[in-house]
Amino acid sequence: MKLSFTTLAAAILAASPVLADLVVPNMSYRTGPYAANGIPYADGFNDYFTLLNERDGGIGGVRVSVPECETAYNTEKGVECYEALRPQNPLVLNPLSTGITYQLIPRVAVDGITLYTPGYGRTSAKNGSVFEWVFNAPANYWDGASVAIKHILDQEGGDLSGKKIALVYHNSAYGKEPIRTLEELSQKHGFELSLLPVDAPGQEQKSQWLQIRRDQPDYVIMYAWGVMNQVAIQEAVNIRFPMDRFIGIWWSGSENDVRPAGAGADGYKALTFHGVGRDYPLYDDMQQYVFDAGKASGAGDQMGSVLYSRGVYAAVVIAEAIRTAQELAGTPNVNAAQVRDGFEALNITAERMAELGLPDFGQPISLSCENHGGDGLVRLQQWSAGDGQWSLITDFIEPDADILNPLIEADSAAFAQESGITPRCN
Amino acid sequence: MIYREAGDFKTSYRDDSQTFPIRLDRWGYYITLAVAFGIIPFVINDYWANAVLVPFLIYAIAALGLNILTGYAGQVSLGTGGFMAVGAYSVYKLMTAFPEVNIVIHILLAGGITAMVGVMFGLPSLRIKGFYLAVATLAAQFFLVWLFNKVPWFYNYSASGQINAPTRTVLGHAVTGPAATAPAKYLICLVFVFVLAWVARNLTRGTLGRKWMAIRDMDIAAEIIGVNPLGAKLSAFAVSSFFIGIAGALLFAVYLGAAEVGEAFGINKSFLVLFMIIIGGLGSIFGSFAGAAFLVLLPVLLKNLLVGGLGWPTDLAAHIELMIVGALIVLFLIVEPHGLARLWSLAKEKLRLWPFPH
Amino acid sequence: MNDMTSQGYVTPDGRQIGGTLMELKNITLRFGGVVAIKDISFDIRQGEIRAIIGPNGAGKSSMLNIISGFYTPQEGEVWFKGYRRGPMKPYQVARLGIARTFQNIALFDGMSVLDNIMTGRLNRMKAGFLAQAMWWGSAAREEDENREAVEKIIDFLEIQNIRKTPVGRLPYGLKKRVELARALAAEPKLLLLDEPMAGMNVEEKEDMSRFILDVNDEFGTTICLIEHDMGVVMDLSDRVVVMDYGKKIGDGTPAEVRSNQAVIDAYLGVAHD
Amino acid sequence: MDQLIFAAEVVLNGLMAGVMYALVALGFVLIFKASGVFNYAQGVMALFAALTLVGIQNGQVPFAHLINAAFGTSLHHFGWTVPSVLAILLTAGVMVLLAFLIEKLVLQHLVGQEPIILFMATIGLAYFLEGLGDVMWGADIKTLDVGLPQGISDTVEQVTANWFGYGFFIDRLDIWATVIAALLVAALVAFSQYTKQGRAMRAVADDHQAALSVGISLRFIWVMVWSIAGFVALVAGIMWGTKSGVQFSLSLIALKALPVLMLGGFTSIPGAIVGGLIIGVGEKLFEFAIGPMVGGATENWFAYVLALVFLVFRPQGLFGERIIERV
Repeated sequence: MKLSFTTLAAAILAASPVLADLVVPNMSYRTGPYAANGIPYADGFNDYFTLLNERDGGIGGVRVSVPECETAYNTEKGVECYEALRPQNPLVLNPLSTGITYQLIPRVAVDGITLYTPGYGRTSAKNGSVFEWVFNAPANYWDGASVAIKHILDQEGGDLSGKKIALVYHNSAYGKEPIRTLEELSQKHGFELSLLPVDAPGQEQKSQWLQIRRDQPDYVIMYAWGVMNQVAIQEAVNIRFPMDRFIGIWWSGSENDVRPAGAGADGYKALTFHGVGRDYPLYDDMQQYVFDAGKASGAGDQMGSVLYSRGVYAAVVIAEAIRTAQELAGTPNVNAAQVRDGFEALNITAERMAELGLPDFGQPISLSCENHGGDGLVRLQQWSAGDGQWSLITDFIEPDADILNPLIEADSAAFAQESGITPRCN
Repeated sequence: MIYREAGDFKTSYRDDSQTFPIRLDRWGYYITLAVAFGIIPFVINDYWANAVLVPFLIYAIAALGLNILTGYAGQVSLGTGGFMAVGAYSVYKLMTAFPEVNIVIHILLAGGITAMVGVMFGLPSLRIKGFYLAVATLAAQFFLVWLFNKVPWFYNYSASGQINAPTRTVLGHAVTGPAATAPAKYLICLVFVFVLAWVARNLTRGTLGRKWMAIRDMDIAAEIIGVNPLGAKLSAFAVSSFFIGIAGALLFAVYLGAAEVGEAFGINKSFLVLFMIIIGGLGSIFGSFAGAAFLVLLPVLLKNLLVGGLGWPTDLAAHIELMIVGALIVLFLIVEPHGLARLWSLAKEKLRLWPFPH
Repeated sequence: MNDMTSQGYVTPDGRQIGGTLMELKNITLRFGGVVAIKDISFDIRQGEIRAIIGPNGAGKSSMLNIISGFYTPQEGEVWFKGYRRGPMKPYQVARLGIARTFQNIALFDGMSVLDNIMTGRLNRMKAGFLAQAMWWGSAAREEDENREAVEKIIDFLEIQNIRKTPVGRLPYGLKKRVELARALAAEPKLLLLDEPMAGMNVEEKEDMSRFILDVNDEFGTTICLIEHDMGVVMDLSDRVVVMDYGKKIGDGTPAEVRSNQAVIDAYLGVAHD
Repeated sequence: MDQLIFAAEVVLNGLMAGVMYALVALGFVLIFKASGVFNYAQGVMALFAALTLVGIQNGQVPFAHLINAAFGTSLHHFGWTVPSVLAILLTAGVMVLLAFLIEKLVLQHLVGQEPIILFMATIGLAYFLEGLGDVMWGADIKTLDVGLPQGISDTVEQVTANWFGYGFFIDRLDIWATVIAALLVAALVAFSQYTKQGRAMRAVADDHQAALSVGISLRFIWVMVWSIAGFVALVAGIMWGTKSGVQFSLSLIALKALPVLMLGGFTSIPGAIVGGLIIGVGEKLFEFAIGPMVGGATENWFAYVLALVFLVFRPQGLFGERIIERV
């Protein structure tokens, strides 16, 4: 046993990429309870870097290596992956799990590795003066909650007093994220908020939906993940809840979530922070350099799906940050600390997105020492069961900063105090 | 010709009842200790500590605890995850409320709190037996997880309900928090494992252990020879929960550093630890270690072999890994149904006769 | 029975039997509507070997279970060492100094012979929890002392060579002997034996008889046994209670019982009317 | 009054949910009764059956991922689809084959071992089947459609609306599940009462030794029982899979069956059904009445606590054989 371990340890070291490569690991989950969500995301993430390598020869002439590590959405496997990846000098980590993110936040600060958690993770990491190594642009959970209410305000002609809004949420750290925000907003706008937790995995939600049917809330907002999505949408269809008054967070807005409910899911809305479909020039390149060349990740059948696009988007932002870092450092072979500086100096304009082959795909992102979370713009997409695809129905909407900023301030201050961090950026 | 007790005469009852009656075993034990305390701390790196040895040691404590309850006292429990959560949340509350007190004391107190909770949930064992009890302990599992998720006081009102372990030191070295080094984490777990395994061995060979085993083997007969079933069962729940609580505290504070109750201490954890002791060997201290090693090390080994060594896609490797672990469990059972510990002792028995088997 | 005063009596082989150790007064035990034991009284005296015999289903085992506290009779009184015993749990009864063996051996199969016998001394071991956990002071000392006592019993019953064997692997006869050893290890005031010779061959029965007599002789232990085999019982015991259908039909020395018409009828199977 | 009507609706839905729980519990009871094995793999079997069904329906190439990885091919689909009924029959065939293999490769070698060891073997089996299902058919989510209707039943809604002024919600899938479960139980009872194999099965359940001595082949019985349990798993997989898609979490429905088994006893088919109904109604009613006061999501633990409280008063379960303590 001992002997084989040593051999293996040697094998791992030998298998690590050539030092000159830019290492951006893919902490994915293609097994376990959330595999269905993890697979397309991981494929998109891989494929974008494959494209850069194939088409451009990498970033700034240096190839990107994307070692993949299976976390199964499990925090302990996440630790194992982190330790296995660390000797390879990764530049950025994107664990796609709120639990693993929380675990890594203190560690990356010590080890000097950037953590990029677009649309998930710890919301208050937006405050870069406390969370030096964590970035969560372009939008976070609280932005999502705020924009959902803004959209509802819009629908209701700007007045929510006396309206009832229910939050159906995954009974976990992730699902509980929007509660504070929504409570503040309910005070501000005078709507009545009811909370309906669903325990993981969420296979059985009859009680919650019977309650919705009895209480008849005007809108339902949902923060779900995995099988809870499909069941919730199916149950909503079953009780004939009006689908256009049912709004999911971006993790509740993939094709997987709505398809099983069939025609009934038509009109279901979800928040998103990027474009939908595959009508972007980038995807043509992707087809040419990656798919047709047989280099696609996984089964190669995910291009253009919501979670695939999100994986691509995460890869795009990381690649842009690396590019920025290369410009700042004046060398293509950047290290983790330089990439962190790259993130802080990141400025992705609308023109740059168009250049990348993704016009109007994402909002402009401009980060700074204080702001690691971007502007938090969010738009809405709606499912059309007939065409079997999502379409964008709003432009990017700004969240309610008056509500969110104090909350972020308070939460990050609590973390700073707990961990003995003195805020930077002054 | 080497491995046998011949010529190793015992002149007192104490010698006769010692833990390793055979000289070679004794040496093996001392050498293992010497390596574990004297060599590994100096050569260990982060990967070996965080991905392999620290989880192995912590799960060994949990397996020891569950083995006391299930293997020695015969009370099957599926509440391990819930009890580990009690340990973790206790240590979190203590760490944040009394930062000036030493973390070792906090961990021990967390074990004590868990022992009390364990006794409370052990009460039904007086009426309910066997598989029914196993399923009944699931009530503890689900209720405790729900409680820690629901009551904000337990997670200090943080926005998401995650708990984070702040940095705490022992003898000037950080053992929790991000600054803790690999040797420090490893050593604190090792010391706990060493002391607790020793305590477990002492308890199980003495009066209390005989009471437990008597209750396990035939509860009615045990009662008639004078064992109070209430005392024996509840003491097993208390000691077992104490161990499991410490394992939970270490898992959160030293190993993970952050935890969320449903993910880190869910029902899967209960099953995992139960599998460890069944595979390792019920009613065996060594079995607790063997089972923990099997289920912690084997997946890591397989993963490194399939992904790192053979370069397979990670998902395929993960699926095949499951199949191999499953097939190995079945295979071991067919070869030797009573767990790795029995397999080990059979091998030793063969060795005693070697090279003249007749 | 008139010659037996409460001060005791002398057996034909010259042993002095003491005063009353246990007395059962008007015991009635029912299971639901079924009466298992009906209004039975008898006593057991210090130092004697007392047998309860009767055909199958006579209620012998129930009687033994009442004495060892496993059943609580609906009516009647149990007196032990001059005190009336209230309803007690079996383990409390054991702590009074009553040990027993079982008809269908009730050993702890997962433990070695030595450990099984050591369980007989559990109630004598008082080391605190911490001492046990650390194996310090009283715990280790106590273990040695009790081990010594147990080794004497092991020698006495001639089972030295199987000391470390798991009892699950022993043959039937040896198991019976280990069970006796476990009961003896408790150094009981009163030893209850539930069909100690059931299922044994002649040789084993002789061995067991010898052990029973020796136990009574050397340790002065009062013994109450149930047995099926009339011959063995008559040879062994000082006084015999005969039960049939939950009633007492005879009580006295073997010779008296043997000549009792009701007993002869019961054993010859005369129809009840 | 409103609350009473709402409660009635909750009770009805609880009953329906209970049927679904009972369906899973049934698989456990069958195997436990006939072979004394607590089959931990029952939930994974449901997942495996559902995966296989969808795979066959859609004409997926089994082991495609493995083949592609090993040979560099890109196989995914055969390019045909199989009608539901045929696919169900084929899947049932696969489950029989699986039962045969389990008997041949695992159980046969463990005859006469203690229950804990057989239980452990099913743990290994669960690991293996989970991996196998993923390797064979992939871990992505699959939509299962065998033509069962879903959604609110208009008839029930209208009728109850006329009666109470509030239309009850009943899922048509639940109604179908109830009907199918009833048919399944009836078929099982008929099978065990009126066929030679069924009687042999009951004989084995009553007394292994005696059954063997009259010449019943234990091996055959085991294959048969595991096949039936596989079929029950398939039915459960279809019901739950239709509702939520076929994916990993399907294997977790086994957890819902455990409190049912506690209540009903591990050896009683009526126990599984009545236990399922009690748990279903109990947890839904508790969530309805008490849930809002304590923050909801009580269903997971309440089922167990209900079963626990019940067991304290009746340790052998609802229909379990009375435990008589003897010495």
